[in-house]
Amino acid sequence: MLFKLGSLLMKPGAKMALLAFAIVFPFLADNEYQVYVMASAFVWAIAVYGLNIITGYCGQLNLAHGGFFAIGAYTLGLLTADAGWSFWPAFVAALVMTAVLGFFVGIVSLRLKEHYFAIFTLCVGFIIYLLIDKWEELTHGPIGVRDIAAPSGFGLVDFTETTPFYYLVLAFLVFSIWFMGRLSRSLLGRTFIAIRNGDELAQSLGINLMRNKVLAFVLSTTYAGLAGALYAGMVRFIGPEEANINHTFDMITYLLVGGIGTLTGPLLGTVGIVWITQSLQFLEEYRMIIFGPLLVILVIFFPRGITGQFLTWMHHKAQSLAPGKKRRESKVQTASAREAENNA
Amino acid sequence: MNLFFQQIINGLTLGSIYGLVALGLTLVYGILHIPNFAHGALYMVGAFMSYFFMTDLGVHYWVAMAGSAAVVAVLAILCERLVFHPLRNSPPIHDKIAAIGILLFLEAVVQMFWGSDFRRLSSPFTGIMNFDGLIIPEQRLLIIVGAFVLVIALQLFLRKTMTGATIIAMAQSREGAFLVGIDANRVAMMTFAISGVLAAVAASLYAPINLVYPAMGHLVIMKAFVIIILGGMGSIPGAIAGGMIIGFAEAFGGFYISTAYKDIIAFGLLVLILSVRPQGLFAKGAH
Amino acid sequence: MKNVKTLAQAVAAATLGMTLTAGAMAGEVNIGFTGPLSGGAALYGENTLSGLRMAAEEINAAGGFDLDGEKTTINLVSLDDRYSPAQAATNAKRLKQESNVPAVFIPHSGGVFALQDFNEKDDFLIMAYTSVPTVTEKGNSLTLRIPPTFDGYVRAFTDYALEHEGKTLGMAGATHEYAKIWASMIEEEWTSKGGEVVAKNPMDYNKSADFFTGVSRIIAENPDVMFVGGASEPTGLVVQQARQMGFQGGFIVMDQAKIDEVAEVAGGMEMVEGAIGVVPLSVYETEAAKSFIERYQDKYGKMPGSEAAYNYLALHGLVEAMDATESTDPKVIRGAIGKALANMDSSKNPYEVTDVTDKGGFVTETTLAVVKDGKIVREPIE
Amino acid sequence: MLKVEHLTKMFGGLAAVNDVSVDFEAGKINAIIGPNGAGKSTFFNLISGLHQPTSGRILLDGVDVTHMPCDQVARLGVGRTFQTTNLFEQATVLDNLIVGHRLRTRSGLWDVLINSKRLQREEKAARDKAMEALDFVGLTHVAGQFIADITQEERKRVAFALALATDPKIVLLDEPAAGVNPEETEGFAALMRKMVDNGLTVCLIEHKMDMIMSLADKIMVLDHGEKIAEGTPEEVRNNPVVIEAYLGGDEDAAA
Amino acid sequence: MLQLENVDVCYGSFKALTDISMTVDTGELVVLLGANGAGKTTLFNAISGLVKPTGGDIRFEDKHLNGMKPSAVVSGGVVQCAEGRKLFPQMSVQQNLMMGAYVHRRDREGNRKRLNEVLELFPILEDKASQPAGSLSGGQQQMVAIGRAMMSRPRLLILDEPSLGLAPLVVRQMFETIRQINSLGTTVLLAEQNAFAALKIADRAYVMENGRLVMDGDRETMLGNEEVRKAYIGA
Repeated sequence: MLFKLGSLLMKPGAKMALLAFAIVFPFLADNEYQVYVMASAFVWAIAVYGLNIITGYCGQLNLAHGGFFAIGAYTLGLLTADAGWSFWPAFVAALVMTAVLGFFVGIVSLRLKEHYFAIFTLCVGFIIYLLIDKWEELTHGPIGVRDIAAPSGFGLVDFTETTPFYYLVLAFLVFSIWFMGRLSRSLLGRTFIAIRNGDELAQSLGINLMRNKVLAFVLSTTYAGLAGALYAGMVRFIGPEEANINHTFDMITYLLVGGIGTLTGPLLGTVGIVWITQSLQFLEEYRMIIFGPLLVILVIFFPRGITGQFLTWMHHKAQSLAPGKKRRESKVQTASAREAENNA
Repeated sequence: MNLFFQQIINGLTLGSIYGLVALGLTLVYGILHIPNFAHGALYMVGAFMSYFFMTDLGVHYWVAMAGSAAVVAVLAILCERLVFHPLRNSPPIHDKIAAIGILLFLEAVVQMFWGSDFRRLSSPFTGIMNFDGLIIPEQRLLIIVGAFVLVIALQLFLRKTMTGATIIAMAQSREGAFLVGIDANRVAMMTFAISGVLAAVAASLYAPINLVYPAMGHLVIMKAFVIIILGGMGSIPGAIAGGMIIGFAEAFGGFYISTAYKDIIAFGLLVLILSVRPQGLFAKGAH
Repeated sequence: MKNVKTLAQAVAAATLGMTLTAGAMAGEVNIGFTGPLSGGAALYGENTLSGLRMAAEEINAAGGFDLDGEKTTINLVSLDDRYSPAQAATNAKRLKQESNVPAVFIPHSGGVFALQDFNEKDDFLIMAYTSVPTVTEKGNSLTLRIPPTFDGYVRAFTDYALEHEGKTLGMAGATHEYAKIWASMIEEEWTSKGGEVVAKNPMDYNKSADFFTGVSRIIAENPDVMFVGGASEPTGLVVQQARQMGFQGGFIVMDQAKIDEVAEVAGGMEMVEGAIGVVPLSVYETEAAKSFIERYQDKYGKMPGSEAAYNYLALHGLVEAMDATESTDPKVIRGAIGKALANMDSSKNPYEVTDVTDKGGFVTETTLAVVKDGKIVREPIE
Repeated sequence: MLKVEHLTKMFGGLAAVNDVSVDFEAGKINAIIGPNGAGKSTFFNLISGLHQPTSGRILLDGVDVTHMPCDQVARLGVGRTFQTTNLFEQATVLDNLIVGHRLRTRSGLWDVLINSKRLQREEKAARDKAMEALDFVGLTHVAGQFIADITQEERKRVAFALALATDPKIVLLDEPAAGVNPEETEGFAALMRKMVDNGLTVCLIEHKMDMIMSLADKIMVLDHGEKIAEGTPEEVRNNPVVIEAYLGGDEDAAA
Repeated sequence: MLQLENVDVCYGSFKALTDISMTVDTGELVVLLGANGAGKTTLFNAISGLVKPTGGDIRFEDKHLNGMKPSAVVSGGVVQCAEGRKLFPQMSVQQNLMMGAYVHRRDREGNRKRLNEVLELFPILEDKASQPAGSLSGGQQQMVAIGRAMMSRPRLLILDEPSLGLAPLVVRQMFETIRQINSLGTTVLLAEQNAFAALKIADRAYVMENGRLVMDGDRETMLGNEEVRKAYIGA
């Protein structure tokens, strides 16, 4: 079943079919609630695509991602509810805000590597949460922001209605994926992947590490800001909990289940898990009794998630059909190079 | 003036707890290079185990603490065997995600059995000592003394016994440890067990002046991470010193600056320090 | 262990492909609930739900009510929102769309505000269990506020404390939304009546690792009275630590915390001597209250809190209104509920609510309790 | 071509590279040999800009590159391979190689967004370059395979191709033939000759002496971070200091 | 004492060792010669259990070593003193040495005696006993490494390039010590780059090239052999 689904995805027409499905979904859905859930899944998916840039492609585990999502939401919320801006200018401001803050956080945090980067961003995420919670003069603290403007409509389109909003989110999602696809195939995306494969090699290929890492980070936070702003426009009531670290953990789960560093992974992971969570609504926190071990099993046995695993499988299938050699070799290099000894 | 000393006591109390938690974290990191995000969950399980032993089995506080330490040690070993050991050759991002998986799982399990209500762990040490206006509840003194004793005991174990020394040896040179015939698996399990014991004891010491609930580990573990980065990841003295720094910063910052922002102090301090010194305060090697 | 059972049921339901929120059968009306059933506030959500469940079971056991000549039973559909407004909104949409509920019970103000964005358009009644006054002041025509707003408490507590305890107040309340609003109101009231706020140090009751520092900041200013309050358990800790540090004065306890529960955590009634708060249900002397407490204890084996009692009576009132109007139209119910409450069997009305204000608030008598000589005493309000 | 003057690198108190001066001529194969721990890889790291030297100068075609960051040095025409090259295992060989030409391109985020002419042109150039490099190392037939599925020797060749795709003037090869069998070693020697024939300058670290002796135009011998000898294979082979460093013992033993 | 029969080691498709057969007899000092990357370290690691052979058999005193855990190999009496020393840098010299006695940790008396013997062998370590091992000079560190290996009471001591990175004078001393250890009854298997210095103290030698043993013979044969020179500088 899964493989069938996947092989469909491989075909060029599949993307169009998927898009077509998304477009007719509101008409297939039993009710508005399902459309609403799908729209919220799409919002999260956009944020997960952002995480995919910095973590999947560029290899830096950013644990402040949920924080930037919240900054996007709050920028839009505060500008519309308190400063009286209308939706679209505030929306642009939210993108700018997350990009600028992402830039500053990036230039400090990206000097750190691996665990240090992860833990540093964990702290940044937590500081964002605390600031939102405590800086009452600005954020209203735990009371949250109410009366956030919905996207202003065009003519007859009213975005306070669920279905028009769904299409709005879908448009942003399609744009996000389209851009991600183009990015990942472009020289810029390849640059990010080269950085993930190793700092030293990337540098010796003439890649400016800092500039590219910061660019990837800013892109990812802007995606998070975009998702956050849409979220605020959808729910129209936000509180400090939006910056909770659990949201970051959720997004990592979506990313990992779908397939880290892949193009369809974030969408599959997010939409899949959001729906499973909804249908197992009663499980709620207990769902972690299933998801926790699932996450562990996944990283041990399927480190590349559904899509990654599938792509590998497809590739091998294609290879075995084609005449020619097929040899398997893993982690050899490190071992043999350790044996061919190092100079001081 | 008394209030000033009161904050010293408070700083010591907090520092002791943070130090104990950070110590377990730093040991695991030193040996296995895993930033164990699930450590906070072990801390939380430790508190619940003590609660369970005292409330449901009716045993004495000390017995409950010992029982809790044993259970959490076993749990920690299981984490190592079932999760981290199979992942030892994976890219570093996978360890972290698996640790998050364990964290979510343990919290959910605890919540399933005990729900998410606040629970109260009562200790037999409810008295209050009053030194001319300086008030020290017995439990707080117990925390400080307990942490001190535990750190000394750990030091003695690591420095004076051959078994303990294998942990230090492993941390300093993995290959060297293999060459003298140290069994890596044994050391890994032992390290996890010790970190579990430290977390459980810290939780059991602290719970009587606090509440027991599934999310109780979140803030503590985040601060423990701050501490081990400050102290240099893998450094034992660094963990203790870092614990005290954060403990005092919170106590004094909370009192003289603002309680609302006291939690930011720890994280702000870290961000500030790492911006200037990416390798931490006490670390020798750059990272 | 109950949770284990819930999990098992949920898994069973999921594997059998059943939806938990089945559409309404003939002769059945669905009533929605969204509230925290997991996470930090799960206990609160469960308590709220227990009152609703009890009411629904009583109604159904009596064979349902009469709706347009048909015997109709109540089916309670409950969803978890983890206290999140966004999830509450999703849940409410789901309840309306999939179960066609005429009313959604919800026990937190954040969620109420989120629902008020679309409830008039989607046509369902919000049964809000929250004392935040603004939920009914915004003029939402389909919102009913079940408990009294806390402004009554604020006035009564302040008057009593100023008269009996002293003029200086230290603010040591919690930092969540509800507590913040409470605190700001009491501060205003206190100063306007000539009192002085000498220390302000709200603390995060749910997350704080230690209240020692925060409480000592308050004690340092030597107030006569301390304002405390969040959930009962951490409130107990704050009270305990204040006493340990030598605080002798009284407490104003926010209505979220129940004095009896606070005393238990703090280490006995003597620790809360001089505390002023809402009257715990257990202290009510009326027949209706006693009867409710007895039935509740039979069913759940514990003492009910006000959240159970209020929601219990609200569902009964709702059904009474449907019965009287022969309609499940939210607007019609809204119009008839005041009268329904007044006509209701008094045993189903432990708080003796008899009317609804124009804006949708249940009319209840404000009460005040004080701890005197180790006992909770109900005091009249001037 | 590449001129190194009094290059020194201290790690702590230890001199990993100590006062090394050498001149590598264009279009030649230059080898660096020396016992373990002699500082050969550090020397490479200094030239390519991964490490900053403590003192001394490095001139590339007369340009002082001593304190340039790694990526700039690469842009000036220094390509290199590592003892191990981490590649993206689950992508094809060609996909891995395209980034090699990145440093000769300029398109950025905006170009990606609007899919500019420049981006299209540059991507085509990078792809062509990758194919060209692949062809050069003789791996056109595995272009579509995953890195995870190719052999050790092929990986090494891919690493070569990656360095070549940067359009270097000089390539630094760190133990290109480590971990491959003798026949394959011969293949690598041929490849290096081909590189020189195509106008590149090659500089390599290698332990396989028979290969070096038949391949190199010039050999520099490092020991304890110092240059102890320099010259043609013949000169180096008969240099008593080199024999001492490699074989140890006294002169009588070496005789 | 030690027998290897047709041992192969592969790292994936790369064959690091091919068909290695060799013996070391009790009391011998055998030298393994070969250029960098010839496979000496892999061979030693295979014996020590750090690398699993893909084929063949390794026996020590008729016990099979292949597949044994490294710790079991050490307690069995085969101790490696690896290239690069691998000391515990922040531990004192004394602690480093005592860690060597880890597998015999229950025999405190024996360890104390052994420690005295080791300190006799390296008198200078006695003065440095409480210093961190990482603070010593290279030569002294090498002494600690050998001393630590001796504390494991090896019957077969494997030394991987003990002279690496040491000054010539120290190297000479080092070889003298190794000869001494051998003459006191420990069998030694030694890999060295200082071929001639090593050969001078050896009983026999093997030459390794590209993961194969290409030659073996006793000291005299090897000392005069052109192939040996070739193995190093590719003449």
